[in-house]
Amino acid sequence: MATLTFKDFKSDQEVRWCPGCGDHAVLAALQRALPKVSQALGYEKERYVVVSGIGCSSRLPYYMDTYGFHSIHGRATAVSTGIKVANPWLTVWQACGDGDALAIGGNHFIHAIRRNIDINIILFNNRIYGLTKGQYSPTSKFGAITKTSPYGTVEHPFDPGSLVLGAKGTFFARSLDVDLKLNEEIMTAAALHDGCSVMEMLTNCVIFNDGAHKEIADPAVRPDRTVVLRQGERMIFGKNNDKGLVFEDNRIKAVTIGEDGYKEEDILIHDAHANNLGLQMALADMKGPDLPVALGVIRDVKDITYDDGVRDQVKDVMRKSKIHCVDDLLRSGSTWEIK
Amino acid sequence: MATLTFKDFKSDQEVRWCPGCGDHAVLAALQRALPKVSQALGYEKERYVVVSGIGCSSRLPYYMDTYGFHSIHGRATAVSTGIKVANPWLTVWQACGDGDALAIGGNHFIHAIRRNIDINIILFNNRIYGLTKGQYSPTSKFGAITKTSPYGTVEHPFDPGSLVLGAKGTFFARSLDVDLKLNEEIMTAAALHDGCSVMEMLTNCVIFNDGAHKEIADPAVRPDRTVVLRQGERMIFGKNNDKGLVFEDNRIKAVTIGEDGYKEEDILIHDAHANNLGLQMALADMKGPDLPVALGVIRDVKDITYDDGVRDQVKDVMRKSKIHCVDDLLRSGSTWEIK
Amino acid sequence: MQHKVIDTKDVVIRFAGDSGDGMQLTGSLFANTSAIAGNDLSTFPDYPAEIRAPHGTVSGVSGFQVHIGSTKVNTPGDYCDLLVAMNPAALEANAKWCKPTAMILIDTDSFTDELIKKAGFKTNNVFLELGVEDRIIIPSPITTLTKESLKGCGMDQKSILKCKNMFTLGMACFIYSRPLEYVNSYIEGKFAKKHPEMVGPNEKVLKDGYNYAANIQLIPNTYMVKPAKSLEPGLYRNITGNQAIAWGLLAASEKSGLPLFCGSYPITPATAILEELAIYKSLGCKTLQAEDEIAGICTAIGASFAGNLAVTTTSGPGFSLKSEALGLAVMTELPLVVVDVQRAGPSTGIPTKTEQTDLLQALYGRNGECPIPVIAAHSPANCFNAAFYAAKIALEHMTPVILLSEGFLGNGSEPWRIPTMADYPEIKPPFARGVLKEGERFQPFKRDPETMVPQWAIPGQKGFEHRVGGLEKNHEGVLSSDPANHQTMVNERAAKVAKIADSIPELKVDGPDSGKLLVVGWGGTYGHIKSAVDEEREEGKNVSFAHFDYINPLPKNTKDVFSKFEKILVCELNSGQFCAYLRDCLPDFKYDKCNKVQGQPFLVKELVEAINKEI
Amino acid sequence: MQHKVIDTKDVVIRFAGDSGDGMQLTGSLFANTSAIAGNDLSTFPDYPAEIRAPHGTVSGVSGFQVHIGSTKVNTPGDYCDLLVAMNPAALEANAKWCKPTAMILIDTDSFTDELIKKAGFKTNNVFLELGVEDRIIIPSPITTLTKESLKGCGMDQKSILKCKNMFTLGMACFIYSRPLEYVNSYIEGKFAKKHPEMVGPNEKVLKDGYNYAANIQLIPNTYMVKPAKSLEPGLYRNITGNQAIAWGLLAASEKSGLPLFCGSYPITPATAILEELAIYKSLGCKTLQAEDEIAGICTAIGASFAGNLAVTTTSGPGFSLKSEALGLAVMTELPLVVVDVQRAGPSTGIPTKTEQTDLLQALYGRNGECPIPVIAAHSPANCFNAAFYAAKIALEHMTPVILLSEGFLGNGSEPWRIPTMADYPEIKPPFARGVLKEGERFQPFKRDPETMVPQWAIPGQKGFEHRVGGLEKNHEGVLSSDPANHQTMVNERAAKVAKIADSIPELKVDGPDSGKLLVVGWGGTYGHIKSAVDEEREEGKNVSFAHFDYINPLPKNTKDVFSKFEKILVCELNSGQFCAYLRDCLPDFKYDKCNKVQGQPFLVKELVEAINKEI
Ligand SMILES: Cc1ncc(C[n+]2csc(CCOP(=O)(O)OP(=O)(O)O)c2C)c(N)n1
Ligand SMILES: Cc1ncc(C[n+]2csc(CCOP(=O)(O)OP(=O)(O)O)c2C)c(N)n1
Ligand code: SF4
Ligand code: SF4
Ligand SMILES: [Mg+2]
Ligand SMILES: [Mg+2]
Repeated sequence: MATLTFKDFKSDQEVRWCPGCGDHAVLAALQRALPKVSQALGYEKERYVVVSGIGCSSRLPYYMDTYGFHSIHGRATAVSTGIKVANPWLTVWQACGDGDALAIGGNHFIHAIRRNIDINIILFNNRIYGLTKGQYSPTSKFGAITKTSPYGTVEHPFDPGSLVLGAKGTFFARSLDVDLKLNEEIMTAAALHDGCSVMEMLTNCVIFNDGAHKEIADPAVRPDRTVVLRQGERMIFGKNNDKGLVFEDNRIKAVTIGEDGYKEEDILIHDAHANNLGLQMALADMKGPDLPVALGVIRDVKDITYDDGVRDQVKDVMRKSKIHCVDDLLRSGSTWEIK
Repeated sequence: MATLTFKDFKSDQEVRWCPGCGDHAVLAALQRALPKVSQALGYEKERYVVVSGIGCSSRLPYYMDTYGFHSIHGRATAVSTGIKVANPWLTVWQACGDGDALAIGGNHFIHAIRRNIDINIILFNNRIYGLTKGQYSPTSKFGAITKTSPYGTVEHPFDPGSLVLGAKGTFFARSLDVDLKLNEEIMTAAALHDGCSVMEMLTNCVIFNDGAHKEIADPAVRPDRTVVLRQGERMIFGKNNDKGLVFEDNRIKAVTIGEDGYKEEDILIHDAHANNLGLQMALADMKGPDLPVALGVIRDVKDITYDDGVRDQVKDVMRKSKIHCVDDLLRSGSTWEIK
Repeated sequence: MQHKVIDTKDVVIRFAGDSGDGMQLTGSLFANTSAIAGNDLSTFPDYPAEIRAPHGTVSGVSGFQVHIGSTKVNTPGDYCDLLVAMNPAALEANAKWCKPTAMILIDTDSFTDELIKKAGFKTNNVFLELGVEDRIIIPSPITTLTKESLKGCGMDQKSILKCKNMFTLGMACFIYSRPLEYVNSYIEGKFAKKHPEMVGPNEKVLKDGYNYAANIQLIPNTYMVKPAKSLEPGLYRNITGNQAIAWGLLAASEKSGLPLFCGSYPITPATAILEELAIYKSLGCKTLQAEDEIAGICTAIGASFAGNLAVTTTSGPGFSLKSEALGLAVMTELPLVVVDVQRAGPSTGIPTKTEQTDLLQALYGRNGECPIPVIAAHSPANCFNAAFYAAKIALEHMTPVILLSEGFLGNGSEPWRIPTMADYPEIKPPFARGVLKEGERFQPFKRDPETMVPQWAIPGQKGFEHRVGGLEKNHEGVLSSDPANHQTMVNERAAKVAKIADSIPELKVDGPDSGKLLVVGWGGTYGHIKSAVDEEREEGKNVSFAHFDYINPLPKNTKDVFSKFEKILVCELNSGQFCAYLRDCLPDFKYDKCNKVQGQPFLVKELVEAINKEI
Repeated sequence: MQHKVIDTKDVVIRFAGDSGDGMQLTGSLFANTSAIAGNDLSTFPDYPAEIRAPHGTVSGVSGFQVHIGSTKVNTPGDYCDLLVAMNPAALEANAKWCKPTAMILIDTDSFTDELIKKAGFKTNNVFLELGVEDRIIIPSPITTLTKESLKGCGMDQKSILKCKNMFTLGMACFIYSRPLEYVNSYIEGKFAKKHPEMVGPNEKVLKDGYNYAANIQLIPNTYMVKPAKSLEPGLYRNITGNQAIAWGLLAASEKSGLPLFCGSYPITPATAILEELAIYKSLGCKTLQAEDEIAGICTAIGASFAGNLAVTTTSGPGFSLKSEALGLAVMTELPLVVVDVQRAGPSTGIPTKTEQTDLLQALYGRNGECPIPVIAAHSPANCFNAAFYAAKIALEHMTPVILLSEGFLGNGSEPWRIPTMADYPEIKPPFARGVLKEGERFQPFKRDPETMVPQWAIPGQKGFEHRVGGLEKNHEGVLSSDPANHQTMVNERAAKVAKIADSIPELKVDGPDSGKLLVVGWGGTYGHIKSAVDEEREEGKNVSFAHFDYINPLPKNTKDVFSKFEKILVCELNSGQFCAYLRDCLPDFKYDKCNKVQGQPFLVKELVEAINKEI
């Protein structure tokens, strides 16, 4: 098998996102991650299928030189599910926006997670409807002023991480559009995860929601307001790497190492592989001003996947059943002869 | 206002559930709770609207002598949302099955929770599709053998509690169909809660899933396999009231008071009113063999409701705007005269 | 008393009781017994939406009608020769279906004052109140007799009472001279492994019912319906429409070599198709019980893209939900079979009742110019072929196909001569083959100039990477909002569907191919219309009959056929939907209509009246 | 040079540039300026789906056409008198819309080799390549001049470049003798508060553009379109169709005394209705941006049950998703307005382009017999009345009503004489009133025998507790699967809709009310057909025109009108959907068709040709 490079995943179609849109960086990370994944798992290019819904972010399949399916708004996850279950040999990547996946597509999203279908979902969360020109989305902040909320929204946003964990997701990671390195890392981990992997990419929409994530994305504050979780490592963050997370009074708390008697050993060690929904929920749910936003792979646990389950059951029944062709079937059970 | 009794809430329609169906008990609890709620909050009967989707459980509105809306499969939550937002003075109760609310209706369900619409959702979880005669539902146990899974399901069930918390629900309670007293208690708490209240009722379907919850519902094992959480009380359970829950190693653990050095003071005190998603998630997620299933009100926190938010915003804009009637509107902005 | 055994051409029996009385089973067993005895037959289960509706209420009555005959049987029959009424409510709900010569068999034990009142009777003289006092009444204390029969057999009271239906079945078998072997073998099949102790008692109570009927003096005659000579020799089985659809799809999967994928959400009366397919994993079939109907069709579209024979099955409201995704299937030009087992609407309507009211939705219920072939099954057994050919068209013409069935067909059954798969044609999808030249790109919407069908390149095929989707594209698969391209693609998608007419059978005329009146039907009304037209022709009337299995496109010779008749009468179980479609497709003819929207099949009688009005 | 000012009846100007070039704004400002100057006008924005499509590409070109006239203006015009092309791609995409006498104004600075190539030109002689070398070309270095104009004004380069469109607008204002006041006042309104420093530069660059045009020698003539005398005196405003729908609904809310509730999900091109309504909370309007279209309609149905004037707005694919819930609205007989702003389909299709392809879906796209009134708006301003009367019918006849608009109407605008609400009729829903007698129960489906309309009892009303739902019920509101009841309810629901014909206006004929040819249209093609028929009549042809605002039910006199013509030609932007409907409703006539499915409005020219073929 020839080694694939990022060029192999670039299609001949012109990329039509606005200059400065956060989606460009995510596409680049994907085009860089897939050759590595292919190398690691021995996948040929024709094995990839990239699926999407409708939205700016959902244009992604056109830019990937793979089999692609630009479906309808909200239904990408259902289409992906069908592809993967029909042919588990294919490797399915999905691009969808916060509106696409969490508004109209919310149900398919949580059901794919529940079933643990082995697909890789990149959730482009720019907290706005881009393609339809700037209405609020289910992740827009409370009070957001948008075209459909001229006086501010009065609804609480979803936190995709909590929702994924609430649906018993086996893999959830979060990152910023611009962090190419972390994104490649996350995408690779997602590809290696056997089950439904959700990657929330916090993207910027320069046109309709510029600075969507600036409270944490701004390089000046990023080290203090985010913590990158890595398997087996302590949850340490901060410009000076002197802050950390501990669990006290049934909650997570941010502390400064060296202050109030906290030592490095007190800091929690991240275990994405542990099936600890309570703690992982607490981590996914962290936000300012008291707590940093968690980035990286927050949860990555093993569990049976639906697509394998279906395939194995089919194999099993095939072995056990006496009906091996339609003629058998037609003659099975109660029949009678007329002469 | 005349005092209402449970008879006032009984309609003249014959109840058409199977004899022995768990839904009967839930109906009875509701008919008993509403007079109390009415008393406490000064509600007249005509203020109640009972909404449902489609399913055996969704027949409930016919049996309540209130305004009722038996909508379509999965859409009850959207209909309720419309009713409540259109007229927040009405008090909306909703009945829906595990299929209705969590399969086809999953999206409306999580969005109503997210928006924190002040409606009271009774989720009849019998882990099966009753009305369509016995197919598995999103809460059917892994491996369940049903009409559509003759060889057992290969998909993980939702845990409605986790899902509600994942959507940042402000109120979640769980109970068994037969526990009339606890159910009345929960329903009253839900009515008093300003926001979206989800009550999961673990119901039995004698026809298609008899013993749906027998591992915990069976009176012989119930005390040991369930813990009833009550605000401000310690999480103690067991036939002899000697077991309790503690938080250790970032997880909840069940211990026996008096063994391994555990004292009553070590046992967690339940605080449904605290906004502690991590811990409440851990509680909602408890299951055997190691942990008891939590019953009672698991989470009950205050937050702005969508319906109030909308109403207040309308009032606010009305006060501030210069446009008070359509004639004003038509003449606002840029106009010109033709003579 | 020595009963006179009267030979008769056909009889109709209607079993009716509480939802819990087991009438569906009783009816099926009687039907199967008759089938094995060589009769032709047709069944019609008619049950309420409630699982166990309250005991003794009219709304809770569950019925099962079976029509057996020694000649071709086309319908379950308008009126019955024997009504079995297990309680007053069953009598009240069904007495109107009794022929003037009918027998009425009741369980007198259930005709208590309380239950008589509950059924809505004003007096205790129920027969008089219903105006059926002149029928042959066979009052039998079935409950008491069943209890007696099973006394001391070790069964508990509840289980004993459940055997009432077996006693009744025994009686019916006596009246119609049916042997008990088949029912006995059913009992053995059901209980032998898990509850061997149940075999004896069940067989006993059946036999006791038979003997009781033989001994009482209330049954004036017994009847014999001889084997149907019209049935071709061969191996037969009884089959319901839903089962036949499932099997037809499995057959298409085998003939195309593509695994079957069914993404569906349960809904009455279509659920049984999904349930049936869920069993046949051994044929490589995958069923996905989706979270809703939209996911049902979208997973199927995904599976189709991935190269499976993809199917989604549903009924009325669920079909509505698939509207948007149907458009996606049209745009992506992927094969897909969408089965709609129609039920009484609108909205939730009357879920367990039959209707043909989804036709215009099937034809037009999508945004944009969005043509989809529509095929309708005409009898339970015909569902097999209808499903097979729906799949064949979908796969060979790269298009979604809508297959319309009806509750009446889905739940109803008839004997079916088992075919051999070798007699069915191969299915050959237009797979993209070969290797592309250096720099050449696969063009997903380049068409075969004859059929207008594009090629199918399935993910995994090296070098054929391409994108499909819901946006308008050009032949190369590149997005295009060019006005001329859009018109071209709209026209080509329409032409692709229209050209299917080249590969479907011509419309056949039953009766003279020209004349005064052509009666036109489609779908599940076939048997009733056929019976009515036959009846009329026997009376010497100048009537012919043309039944449409293929609706979009219409058979090529439709215009020819129509042009040879003075009048055309379109009969359907809706307010005139096929007629509206014909008026658009063939506006040169004048169409009269005969319609019924009652959640019930036509009565042959009603059709005869309608025909008589025309001529 | 002293320019000759030529008086002209009407001119068409087409502004085209990159999505980021601000052509939509430029066009609107020019239109408003002309409106205030007293012209009649019609606009047609034509933009791509991408937000900021790649710079310089043909697919990224955004256009805005405006037609101004001194007499009645019915359409945005087929071809233009002035094409403004901000770059080669804009020229390439739009040159075909130039009249033989047209001027073409280009920004020469953007005609670089690179951009010329990017636009797909093979040579640098772009005009020759396009075959428009004989037009009057006005090459102007707009970018350079804009930069010069704003040098030293303190703005950054990016902001300066954004002002190119103001320079261009200034030029256009000169060419068509438009005063700059309106644009200046717009600039002040926009910037005065937040960015007062921007007012001066913007006004300057506008003026500089105007002066530049006055000074160069390239513009042979300037033009003057006098105020339209045909415009009735009164207060006017410019209004888009989407805005007019929102306002019409607010008007109905006021006239009915019921709060407006809009449950919608954003979708192009309908979103602006939701956005517009979201602003007018001061009129008591509530908007709920739902999680999807199904929730949009279901929340609206809930709001209707709760006593609001309930509305849901959408476009094609979203409309498909509402199919099932529409059935619920029909069954519960609750008032509801469903607005579908049609766009090019099927599926996602071409979202920003216009079409009339959802008509049959609106009429038939639901399971069961499920009749819903359908109304269509025929011009941007007419959307106000269409929405008002849709709501009136919904509320007074207790039914969902589908209001069809089109992208062309929704985004397009025209001057509108502002009405006074006092001139509009009250809206009187059939509220259940009074007190019930002891033991009496409210009957939710008891009907007014005249209109077949049931009463509306809103939760909160003491004693009127009742249940509605999707299952079939009898008049009392009790579930019923009785066949006769079902037929009755099906018939009554149909009759209720049919009887709306008693309260809608009769069909009007434009032109002689009998003759050779009647041209028939519906919806947004009004202006184009009207222009074509006018043109033909001016040429002495025997042609009349009848336009349908009310589609289901049809106006009562439709048959009468049709019967007086020899031929009927149905023109629509689909493959013949209204024609199909007419063939069913009025099968006695022969209909010819003129259709176009290109995501674009008709050209008057195309219609004239079609008419000529008929006569
Ligand atoms: C059924 C349907 N409803 C609505 C739309 C309109 N629509 C297209 S994309 C979109 C939302 C886009 O937001 P998001 O999913 O967050 O993607 P983004 O553009 O921000 O990347 C909407 C509402 C549609 N295309 N189809
Ligand atoms: C659109 C639509 N899809 C499917 C159905 C069929 N259906 C009715 S109820 C039901 C599920 C019932 O299960 P659940 O919601 O758990 O309620 P239960 O009967 O168990 O109380 C289904 C699939 C329907 N009525 N409408
Ligand atoms: S509108 Fe926003 S999300 Fe869409 S392409 Fe532009 S920047 Fe990206
Ligand atoms: S089928 Fe099950 S859920 Fe439905 S009424 Fe009977 S027992 Fe209850
Ligand atoms: Mg977004
Ligand atoms: Mg259930």
